[in-house]
Amino acid sequence: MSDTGNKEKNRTAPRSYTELRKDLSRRDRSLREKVVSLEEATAFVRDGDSVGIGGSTMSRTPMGMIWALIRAGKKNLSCARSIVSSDGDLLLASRACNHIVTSWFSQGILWGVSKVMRHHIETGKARYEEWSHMAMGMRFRAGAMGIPFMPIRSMLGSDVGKQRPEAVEMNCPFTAEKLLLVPALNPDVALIHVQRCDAYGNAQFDGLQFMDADLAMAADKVILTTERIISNDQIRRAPDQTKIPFFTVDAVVELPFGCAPHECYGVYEPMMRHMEYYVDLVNKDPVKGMQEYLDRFVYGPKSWTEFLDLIGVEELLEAARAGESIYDA
Amino acid sequence: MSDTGNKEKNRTAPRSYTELRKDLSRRDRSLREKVVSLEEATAFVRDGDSVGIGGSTMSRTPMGMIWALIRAGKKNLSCARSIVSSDGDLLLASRACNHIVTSWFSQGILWGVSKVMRHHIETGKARYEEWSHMAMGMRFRAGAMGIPFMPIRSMLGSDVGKQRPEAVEMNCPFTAEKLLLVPALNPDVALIHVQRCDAYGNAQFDGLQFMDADLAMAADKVILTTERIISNDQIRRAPDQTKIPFFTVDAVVELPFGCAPHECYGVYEPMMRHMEYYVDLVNKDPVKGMQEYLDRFVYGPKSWTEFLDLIGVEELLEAARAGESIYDA
Amino acid sequence: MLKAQVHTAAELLTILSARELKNGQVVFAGVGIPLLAATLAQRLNCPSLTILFEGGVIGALIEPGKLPPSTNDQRCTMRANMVLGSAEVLLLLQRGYVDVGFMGGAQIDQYGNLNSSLIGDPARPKTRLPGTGGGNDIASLTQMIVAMKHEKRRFVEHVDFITSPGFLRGGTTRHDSGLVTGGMHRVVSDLAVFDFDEKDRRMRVIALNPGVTREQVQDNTGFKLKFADDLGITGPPTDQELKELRELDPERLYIS
Amino acid sequence: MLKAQVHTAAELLTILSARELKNGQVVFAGVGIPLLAATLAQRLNCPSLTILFEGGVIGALIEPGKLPPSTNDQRCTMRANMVLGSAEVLLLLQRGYVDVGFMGGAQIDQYGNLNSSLIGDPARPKTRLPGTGGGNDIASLTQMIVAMKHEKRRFVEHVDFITSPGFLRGGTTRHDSGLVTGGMHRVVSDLAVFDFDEKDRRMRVIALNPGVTREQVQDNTGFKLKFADDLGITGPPTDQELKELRELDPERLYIS
Repeated sequence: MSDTGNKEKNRTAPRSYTELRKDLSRRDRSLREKVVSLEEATAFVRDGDSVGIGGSTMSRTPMGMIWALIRAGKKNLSCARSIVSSDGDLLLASRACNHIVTSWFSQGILWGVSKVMRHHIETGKARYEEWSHMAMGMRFRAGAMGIPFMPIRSMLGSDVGKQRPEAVEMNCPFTAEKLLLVPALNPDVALIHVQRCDAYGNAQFDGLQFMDADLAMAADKVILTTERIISNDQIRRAPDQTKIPFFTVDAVVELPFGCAPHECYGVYEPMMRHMEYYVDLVNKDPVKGMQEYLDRFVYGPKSWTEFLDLIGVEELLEAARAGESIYDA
Repeated sequence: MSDTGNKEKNRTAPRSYTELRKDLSRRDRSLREKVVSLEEATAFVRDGDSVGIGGSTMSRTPMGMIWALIRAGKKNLSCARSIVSSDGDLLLASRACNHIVTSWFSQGILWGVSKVMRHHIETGKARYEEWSHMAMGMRFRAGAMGIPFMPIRSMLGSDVGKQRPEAVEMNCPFTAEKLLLVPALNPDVALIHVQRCDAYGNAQFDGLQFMDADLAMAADKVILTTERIISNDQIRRAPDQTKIPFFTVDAVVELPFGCAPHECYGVYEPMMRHMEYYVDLVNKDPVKGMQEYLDRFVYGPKSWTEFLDLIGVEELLEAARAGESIYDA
Repeated sequence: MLKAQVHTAAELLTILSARELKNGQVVFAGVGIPLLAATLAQRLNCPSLTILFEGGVIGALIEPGKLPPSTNDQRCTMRANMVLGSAEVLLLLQRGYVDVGFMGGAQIDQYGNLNSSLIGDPARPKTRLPGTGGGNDIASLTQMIVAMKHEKRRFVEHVDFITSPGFLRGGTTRHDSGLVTGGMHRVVSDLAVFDFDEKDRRMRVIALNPGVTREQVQDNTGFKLKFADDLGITGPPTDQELKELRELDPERLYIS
Repeated sequence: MLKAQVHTAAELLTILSARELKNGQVVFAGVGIPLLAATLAQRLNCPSLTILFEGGVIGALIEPGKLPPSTNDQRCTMRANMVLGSAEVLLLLQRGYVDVGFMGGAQIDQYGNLNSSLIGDPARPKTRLPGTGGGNDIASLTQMIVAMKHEKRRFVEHVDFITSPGFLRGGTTRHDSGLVTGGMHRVVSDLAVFDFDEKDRRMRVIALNPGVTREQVQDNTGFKLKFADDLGITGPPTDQELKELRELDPERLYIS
């Protein structure tokens, strides 16, 4: 156990600046096309990688990419996300991931505690590393900024803080106050879904931003999935709308409804009937119910489009109608 | 001298968190209309205040507000801005300001060194506190985030760093690397010019962002000048374009051409003929030339509009035509 | 008037917590009853109440019947004044722009500490709960109002795990740990309204809900309660409060 | 070919510095000759060169004849891939996304330190210059190319004030001070091209510009220069280089 503990603690320690710079200097940052298929994109993730996941809860979750990684048989990933929803269930149950770094993990507030999450954590099959929501953000931000930590003023005093020896208390040299230094999080790879980007990876996303811009900047590699690929000309017409610059990005996958059954701001709301069916199935029996879902909806379909077929056009259209309503105001 | 030194050093020390929170808790953060005249807005600045100035160089400079503060006879201000252009000349020459905190101070790269700046600094009439450009940004950012410092990796080794005992070197508790901690900058008041905001102070600005969002969050008070006031409904139709939330703002002034003779992104480019006239006049004789400019263009006009009259409609229109061309691409 | 008294415990909780908010405040609201109560207050007598959501929303105006499933969904942004990053909105707490943090809770102790993380050994919990979310940040950085169902197993002497800090072990322990600001301001349950003693920082009943006795509250609480000298009685929900509330949640997602 | 040789010192400087850039690189360019040289390289043989400006611009495509008066003006953003905050674009240097920092300089010393701050006592300077801007950040955090007019008063043994760090006092002093990355890569002047010795970190001539002798370079330099064993001679500006350059700056703002 202590062995694993050390290994896992090392996962959390920030890299030295020399290493961080060396790792980045090796990356090809030239302006070049990066469009690949969903299946090809899975090659950018290796077993055991730390993976940063964009969006939050049921919003802009890169579900299609997660789905593809599970199908590709990835193992022992350490997955970090601000707030984890059913994406986390799938990652744990498929054994793609054995370590979740987040502030909150359940399918959604409407459904109580995820039985799938409970099963995996309580039986020790996987580890849940808990940070406060702001601490998650500050860890990505420190990673994005190329600094080894960020000082924060929460997590002090609480047991959330006590469980995280990876963070260090300090007395401020200016004010003599107590601060908590949370270590930078520079994931091996980030998965981010956006409304639109160009073939180079210049990404623009609308509405809720979550931590995605910092995550992209912090990661060693970025895989973008996107509702649609637009021309570089379109990007250059409104450069102040670009949130992720191309040189952080390694792969671009065009994937309509790429967050299904979660939502993509302004494009579709969550597919709530599918979500309710899912939660009901897996929480009734977090092992068999989950396996049934994986077999039928993850391993079963030949393609992402076939998975969408299983959700059904009616629910997709309904979700899209609701999603677009954000612009009715 | 050491007395002043201490006083000025104290200006730079970050406030304790208890003080910072107390100062903020006193502010009225309710949703309320804040529209005042340019003259009324000057009441929000007291002699001796530290003043954060938005924009950079000749871009989105809150020139109208600076002009009004000089006319109101403000004294001993400590002015902090990422990069200072002719706004700094005016502030020093009028004796409104005796302390400039910035990374670069001259009228513009085209015109060499500002003789006005040289005159005031070299004769000891005012002090130039130099930080690197990134350090300026990180000081505002720490202030915006409610933390006492930000770690950075520049300014080490150089004389810029050696001249700033207000910053503290530290060995990183995670990586044992050397870092520089730059102190938070929470100005008493920020002056920011935007393309549009509502009567509550919800501000949206296009194009170059500079450090304005952080500056607004860091300051104890914010005075917004704006090309035009739009309805709150318009703000609420595109809330993801809002960059400054209303509760940071204390006064809103509608002031078309409020950056003249500098530029406002997408609205007008700098009025270069006026700038060239200005630079020529003041650098020829940084005392008398400057006084002539102040008398004629700052103290002389009855109103901001009368100042614009002195620039002349032809140059205003030309600048506006050029400014809008950013959207021709 | 008689009609008004026919209400659920959740409705009472929502209405009483709404009353704790003041016009002009900036409130950071969790999903469920806090979101509902803040929106209710906004529609009743706090038109300039500003509601923040963890997903990255300032000045939300929730539409009746369109309650969002979480504070991270697009429905939270409808007609907001600003949509921003989730780290950014949490940083507003740290900077000090927020007057009140407003959360629900599953388990609270005599010092106002909340547990939403786990029961048992943290390394291998007996029951793993969802976790802090922004709860720890909100509770660490601002004055808190907590709305809770009153049950003995929820009001415990010591929580298994302090997810969101109240006054920790009472007295000055919160301040000593580096949390120099904020703290538990009010707890609202379906039985009573509570504050915390200024010295020892233990929970104290300041008002009983209509028809509730001291004994009832104590019997349903897992630790010895203090009662304020000037113990009050909360006014029952008014017709208008109930009408507005039911319009907000016509599907009774949170109020049944 | 003869025509090509009629050029100004500034034109030579721009063309030679442009040649130091490689296709696919990310270059952080200052205003004036760096901006011009980076744009020239982009139009000649580095179509996928990405230019960053301090004002907050990624992937600028400067239009011929529309040179911006600073890197903080809207003209810098025309047809860019991204416009972002100025702190953000500087942080790209710190994170490591930038291959080359490209600046002009007023005064440089044998270790590649640049002064743009002041001459005399820092507390009461004899001559106060504009200051670092992003210069200190760029020089601290990435590999540098500096383009300078070659004069004895500009190439000095020790600068009065180190604004933008080169190798500080030589040897490992840069690394020891905490600057573990970056450093001076090339200096391009109108007389020669320089690198820095790998051991003692002193400036070294690696190529003489066409028609320039060793003695000329040494005579115009305020410290003893090293010369590379395999000292080269830079190729003269080509017709195409001059043609493209003159199209970019038809008003000859920077090249006269």
